[in-house]
Amino acid sequence: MSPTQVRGKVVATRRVGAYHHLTIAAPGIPERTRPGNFVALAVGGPQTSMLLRRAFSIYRVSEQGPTGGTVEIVVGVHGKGTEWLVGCRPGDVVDVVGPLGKPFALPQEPVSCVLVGGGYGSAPLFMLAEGLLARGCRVQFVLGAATEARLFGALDAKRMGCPVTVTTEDGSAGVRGRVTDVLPELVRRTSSEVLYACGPMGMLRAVSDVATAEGAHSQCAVEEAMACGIGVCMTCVLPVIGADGVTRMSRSCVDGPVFRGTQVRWSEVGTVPADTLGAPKVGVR
Amino acid sequence: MSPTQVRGKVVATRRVGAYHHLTIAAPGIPERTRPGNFVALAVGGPQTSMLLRRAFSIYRVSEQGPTGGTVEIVVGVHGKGTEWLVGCRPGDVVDVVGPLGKPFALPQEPVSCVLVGGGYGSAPLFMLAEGLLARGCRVQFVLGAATEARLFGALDAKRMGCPVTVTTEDGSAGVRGRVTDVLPELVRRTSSEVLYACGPMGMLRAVSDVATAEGAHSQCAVEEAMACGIGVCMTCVLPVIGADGVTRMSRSCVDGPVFRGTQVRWSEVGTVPADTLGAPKVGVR
Amino acid sequence: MVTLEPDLSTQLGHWELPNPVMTASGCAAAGRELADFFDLTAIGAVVTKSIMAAPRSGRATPRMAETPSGMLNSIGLQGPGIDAFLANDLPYLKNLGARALVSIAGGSVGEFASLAARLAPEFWVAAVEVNISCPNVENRGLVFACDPGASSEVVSAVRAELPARVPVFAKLSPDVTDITTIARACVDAGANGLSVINTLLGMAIDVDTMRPVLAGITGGLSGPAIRPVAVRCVWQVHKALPDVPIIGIGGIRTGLDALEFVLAGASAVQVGTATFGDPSAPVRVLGELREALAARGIKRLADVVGAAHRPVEDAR
Amino acid sequence: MVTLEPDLSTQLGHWELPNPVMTASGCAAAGRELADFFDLTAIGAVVTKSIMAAPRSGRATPRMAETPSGMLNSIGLQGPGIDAFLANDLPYLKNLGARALVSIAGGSVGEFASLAARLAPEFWVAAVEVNISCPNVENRGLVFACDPGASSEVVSAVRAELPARVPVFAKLSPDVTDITTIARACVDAGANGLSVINTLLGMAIDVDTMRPVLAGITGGLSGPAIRPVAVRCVWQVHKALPDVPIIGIGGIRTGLDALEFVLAGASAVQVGTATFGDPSAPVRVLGELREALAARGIKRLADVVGAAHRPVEDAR
Ligand SMILES: Cc1cc2nc3c(=O)[nH]c(=O)nc-3n(C[C@H](O)[C@H](O)[C@H](O)COP(=O)(O)OP(=O)(O)OC[C@H]3O[C@@H](n4cnc5c(N)ncnc54)[C@H](O)[C@@H]3O)c2cc1C
Ligand SMILES: Cc1cc2nc3c(=O)[nH]c(=O)nc-3n(C[C@H](O)[C@H](O)[C@H](O)COP(=O)(O)OP(=O)(O)OC[C@H]3O[C@@H](n4cnc5c(N)ncnc54)[C@H](O)[C@@H]3O)c2cc1C
Ligand SMILES: Cc1cc2nc3c(=O)[nH]c(=O)nc-3n(C[C@H](O)[C@H](O)[C@H](O)COP(=O)(O)O)c2cc1C
Ligand SMILES: Cc1cc2nc3c(=O)[nH]c(=O)nc-3n(C[C@H](O)[C@H](O)[C@H](O)COP(=O)(O)O)c2cc1C
Ligand code: FES
Ligand code: FES
Repeated sequence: MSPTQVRGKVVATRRVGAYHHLTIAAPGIPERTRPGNFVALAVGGPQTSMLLRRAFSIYRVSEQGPTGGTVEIVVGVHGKGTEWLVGCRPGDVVDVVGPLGKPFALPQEPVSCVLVGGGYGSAPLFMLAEGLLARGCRVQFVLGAATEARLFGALDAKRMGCPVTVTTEDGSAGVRGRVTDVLPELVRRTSSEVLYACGPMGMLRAVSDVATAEGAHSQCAVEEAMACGIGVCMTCVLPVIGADGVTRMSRSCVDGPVFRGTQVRWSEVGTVPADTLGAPKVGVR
Repeated sequence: MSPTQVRGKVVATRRVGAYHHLTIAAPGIPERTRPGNFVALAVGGPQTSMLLRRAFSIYRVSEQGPTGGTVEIVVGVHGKGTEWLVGCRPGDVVDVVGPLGKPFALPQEPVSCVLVGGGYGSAPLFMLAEGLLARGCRVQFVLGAATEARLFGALDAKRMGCPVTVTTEDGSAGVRGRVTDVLPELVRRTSSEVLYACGPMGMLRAVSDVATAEGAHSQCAVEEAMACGIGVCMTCVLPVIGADGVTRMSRSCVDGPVFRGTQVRWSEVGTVPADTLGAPKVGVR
Repeated sequence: MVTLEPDLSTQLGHWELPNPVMTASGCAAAGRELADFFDLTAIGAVVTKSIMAAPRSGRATPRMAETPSGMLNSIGLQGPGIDAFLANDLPYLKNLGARALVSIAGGSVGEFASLAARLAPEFWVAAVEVNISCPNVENRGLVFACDPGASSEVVSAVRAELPARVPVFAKLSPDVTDITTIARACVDAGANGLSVINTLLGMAIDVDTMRPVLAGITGGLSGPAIRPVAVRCVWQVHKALPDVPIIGIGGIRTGLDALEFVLAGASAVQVGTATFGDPSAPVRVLGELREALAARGIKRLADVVGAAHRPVEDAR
Repeated sequence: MVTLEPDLSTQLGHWELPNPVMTASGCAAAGRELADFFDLTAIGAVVTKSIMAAPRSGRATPRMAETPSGMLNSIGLQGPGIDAFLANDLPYLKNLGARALVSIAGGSVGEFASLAARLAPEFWVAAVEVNISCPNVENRGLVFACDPGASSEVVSAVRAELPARVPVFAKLSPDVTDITTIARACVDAGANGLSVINTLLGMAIDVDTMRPVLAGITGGLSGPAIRPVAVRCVWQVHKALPDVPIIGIGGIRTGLDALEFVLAGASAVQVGTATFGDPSAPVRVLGELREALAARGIKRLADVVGAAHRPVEDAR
């Protein structure tokens, strides 16, 4: 569905652990949103020195509301733009472009799925779970983070009646360790056929590897630094193998952020693999 | 008195006609302030694209207050910085440098004085009037503006028990016309010996001319675009005749903003008069 | 009194455009993605990402860094190559009826010439922009735009391959001691107009990794940060070559910014980086420019091209 | 674990400084005004406004325009002339015990030489910075810094007049095709170090009056907007001349900005325009730099000068 640009208005802000949950009235966006889409927000106000938008996975949408449809996002403070964003107060104006990107692909059959979220990466998984449940899929969550404050959504998952496994690297909640420590066993036990993942690159790669090893599909939502979010700048690329078997530097904002795990050349993200279409010849610059 | 830099906090904002009256807690500044001093405020917040401070005459100060000493200014929206400033809410932080500049010189004798303000230019005149009254001077005000909304302080003047003549160019309040239409007669009638003025350049020049014609002194507070406000950048200069009779490009932020009317080469402001110290030789660049 | 709509049409040599606002090369891909946000036929022209002869992967990531009021990019001219571009990308603009200014880039004079030759039969292409800010592989990677001789060679080669009706714009780099020397060389070589300016060479270092932020080490600086440099370049070029049409580029974000370039001597403008922050920027700038002219009682855009150069009648 | 205070001392050739942060020429007058805001002896050095032989009125106003994350200035080197400077201004810094880096400017090689000769007896002056971004009145107003020959002549003339113990820094302009050529010419002529960079030539046009904003038409662009260009220049010069001490200048506003320049190859930095927005910027930057080093476990500033040039041990 094609994106739109709206002058959004902050409706509510709320702290959730280490994150900030923002609800923004952004009419026109909710009805077009599919799970895995993201929004790009202008930050800093009219005289800001920050020119570029910031991308956030859509956590929830609501098509109605006193102020029109709303979009909800979960923001971790990273740098100056997110710092500004979490300082917004209800009533403040935030320009929103969305929904952007390719959403998660849903299975045709009512299969069993594992949804893996790392940190705020779990945000888009709950809309996805709703979609999967509506198709009769079985859904289980694995939510991981460095520490309990950086976990997001365990309650949402429980509220949906889905089994949740939590891992934290410091053991402050759930199993001490990483999501991939518990994943293979869970996939096998639940005979899951699709793994969905959103989180840091290392996690995505590991989930993709587990899927391959267990004979499952994987759908991974990547996070690459983006300047435009709409496909015109070519900054957000990573090496992706096409249907024709050829590797191209693909734009994660329009060709992604969701890719099949097997499409992405995980170990070469950040480089241009030598066999990429149009790669510089060795020794030539 | 040497200036200081403090993290101020907006205490109150209030619309007054076309202007905004801001009260800022800025401990350390009130006790150093003399009438005619100004403050320089940082605008736009941490990630702003606006690098330079904005200068405002000090309208009032109060050495005590629940939040420490406060400074009051009167802001007319001019461009993006003042736009930002008047959007501040109580509690917002504003970095303040002040008090800056040379204050108005007070007469040794209890003479009669006329205080002439144009638009928000009248802001610094009320502290000045207090000082003059305390010395036993007689004080009368002439306040002018393009239109009634752009008048400032007529009530303050009345509250101080001083006679006030108001002029507006459109006749929406007081006498239709300019301050200088009423000034010569008033100076004569009150046998005033000093004219104090703050407002647009054209007005200052006219006040200075009236003073000369009437055999009075004049003290004019100029307003030149400033980058630093503290004397280090050399952007705020105008041609001023020194005690030695030599014209120099003087910094209005530290050598002013108050000058004796006879010191300033009013008709040549914006140029470098040929006889200025170090002026380029004609034909040489 | 009735406020008349200002006449925004503009003339770039023999190329007439209904209005002066374009996208900038590399900031609009080949146009299609922006069609979600505005009507591409509403603006003066769509400028496509510089295309090269062969497909190109571009550089490794990170390819960008945000800087104060600007950004650095080091894309490395990623693109599908001229064949795929003509087959898959350009027809979209043609079918839509948008005016296309096609940007070409090469590593050698020959590559530029062959790109121009491929475009020659595309009779509907409105104009060609020659991106000479590329390293010349045949001369130690020296950027063409930094040398009047190399710039001249590229421009004449391109000019020779294209029919006279297709105007050729040479896009200048600000990273030179004297931009008017390069401008003159390009015009003498047959350029019908000049695109002023490309990005400034810049770089950023990550204070945590202690390495350059960009995989390409240096990158091109764009955005409002560079606007004063771009306005100065347009001013200098217009002053040196008052009859040569100029497309002003660099940090344009609002209609007033566009007007600043027009007053400096530009007959048209391109909106680049601002599109990343606001995907409808080109059409918004056009609307704001129209309003700015109307508010100033300017009836024809053409009347104020270079107006800031006119002698002041009276000193104040 | 005890966090040790990082060692901020730095060595610029044979000039040793307790810390690397200085004011920038033209952004601190002759120091006195800033003493209201911080202790001038706390920073590495106070760099004075470029002084010329005779008193100079400077240009007409307006002399400045704020631009996105930057500003334009066209002061025209206003100053009292070397005699009054030595009599009235410089003694203040001497009496305070501050380290002074005196900047000189001239319209001819002879003027530079005579300024240096006047400074030679001021044994306490720590160093001299040669502002070669001035028009050469003897050569059609061509800026010295744009020509390696002219730059070289100025530097050798200055070097010849000063005792060997006084280091001479040549201040480079970024407005050149290849800054390393000018850098090399200055070093070959005897410069002990390089100040990189001066402002970029820019301009702004008032969209209401339709005239250039600055009375001087063009002006120098400074502030964070130009930082990526400045970092690139420092990087290029350090790469070309790894043994030459560099003072990094351009858009430094925070300690992390300063660190960026150090990593690019600067042994010291100057804080210019940021001082206008924050009069205590130089000393704040120093404090932030100290913290940044401590937070990264860097014990000695000198250990990370140019660190971003080191080959990457392991690709990720
Ligand atoms: C598809 C997608 C979905 C995302 N979803 C979320 C989310 O749900 N919650 C959340 O907290 N964060 C999310 N992020 C990351 C978020 O966009 C960055 O944290 C944010 O842009 C950082 O901005 P900043 O100004 O705080 O940091 P700065 O470092 O100051 O940003 C500077 C520039 O780099 C870009 N940038 C820096 N880091 C990233 C990054 N990790 N990803 C993309 N751009 C980056 C910024 O957009 C900006 O242009 C997502 C990113 C992408 C690409
Ligand atoms: C000594 C002094 C006292 C002043 N007192 C008052 C006052 O009491 N109330 C009030 O409303 N205004 C006052 N001004 C004017 C006020 O400083 C400007 O209106 C304000 O700086 C404009 O900022 P801006 O961002 O809105 O405009 P912009 O045009 O965006 O400002 C751009 C830049 O130009 C400078 N600038 C522009 N116009 C002026 C100007 N007229 N004077 C100085 N700098 C300017 C700004 O400081 C800024 O650096 C005073 C100015 C001076 C010098
Ligand atoms: C991400 C990006 C990619 C660019 N790619 C090209 C390009 O392929 N060809 C070209 O001539 N200019 C390219 N440019 C330069 C722009 O066309 C423009 O000249 C420059 O960015 C200044 O304008 P702006 O400040 O409006 O962006 C690119 C700029 C950016 C930011
Ligand atoms: C108002 C102003 C005046 C300046 N005057 C001089 C000068 O006299 N001599 C000089 O070498 N540089 C001068 N500069 C340049 C600065 O020293 C510095 O090189 C430049 O501004 C970049 O640094 P910044 O971005 O930190 O300001 C001046 C800069 C400004 C803003
Ligand atoms: S972010 Fe611009 S193309 Fe993806
Ligand atoms: S404003 Fe900087 S010297 Fe006056």
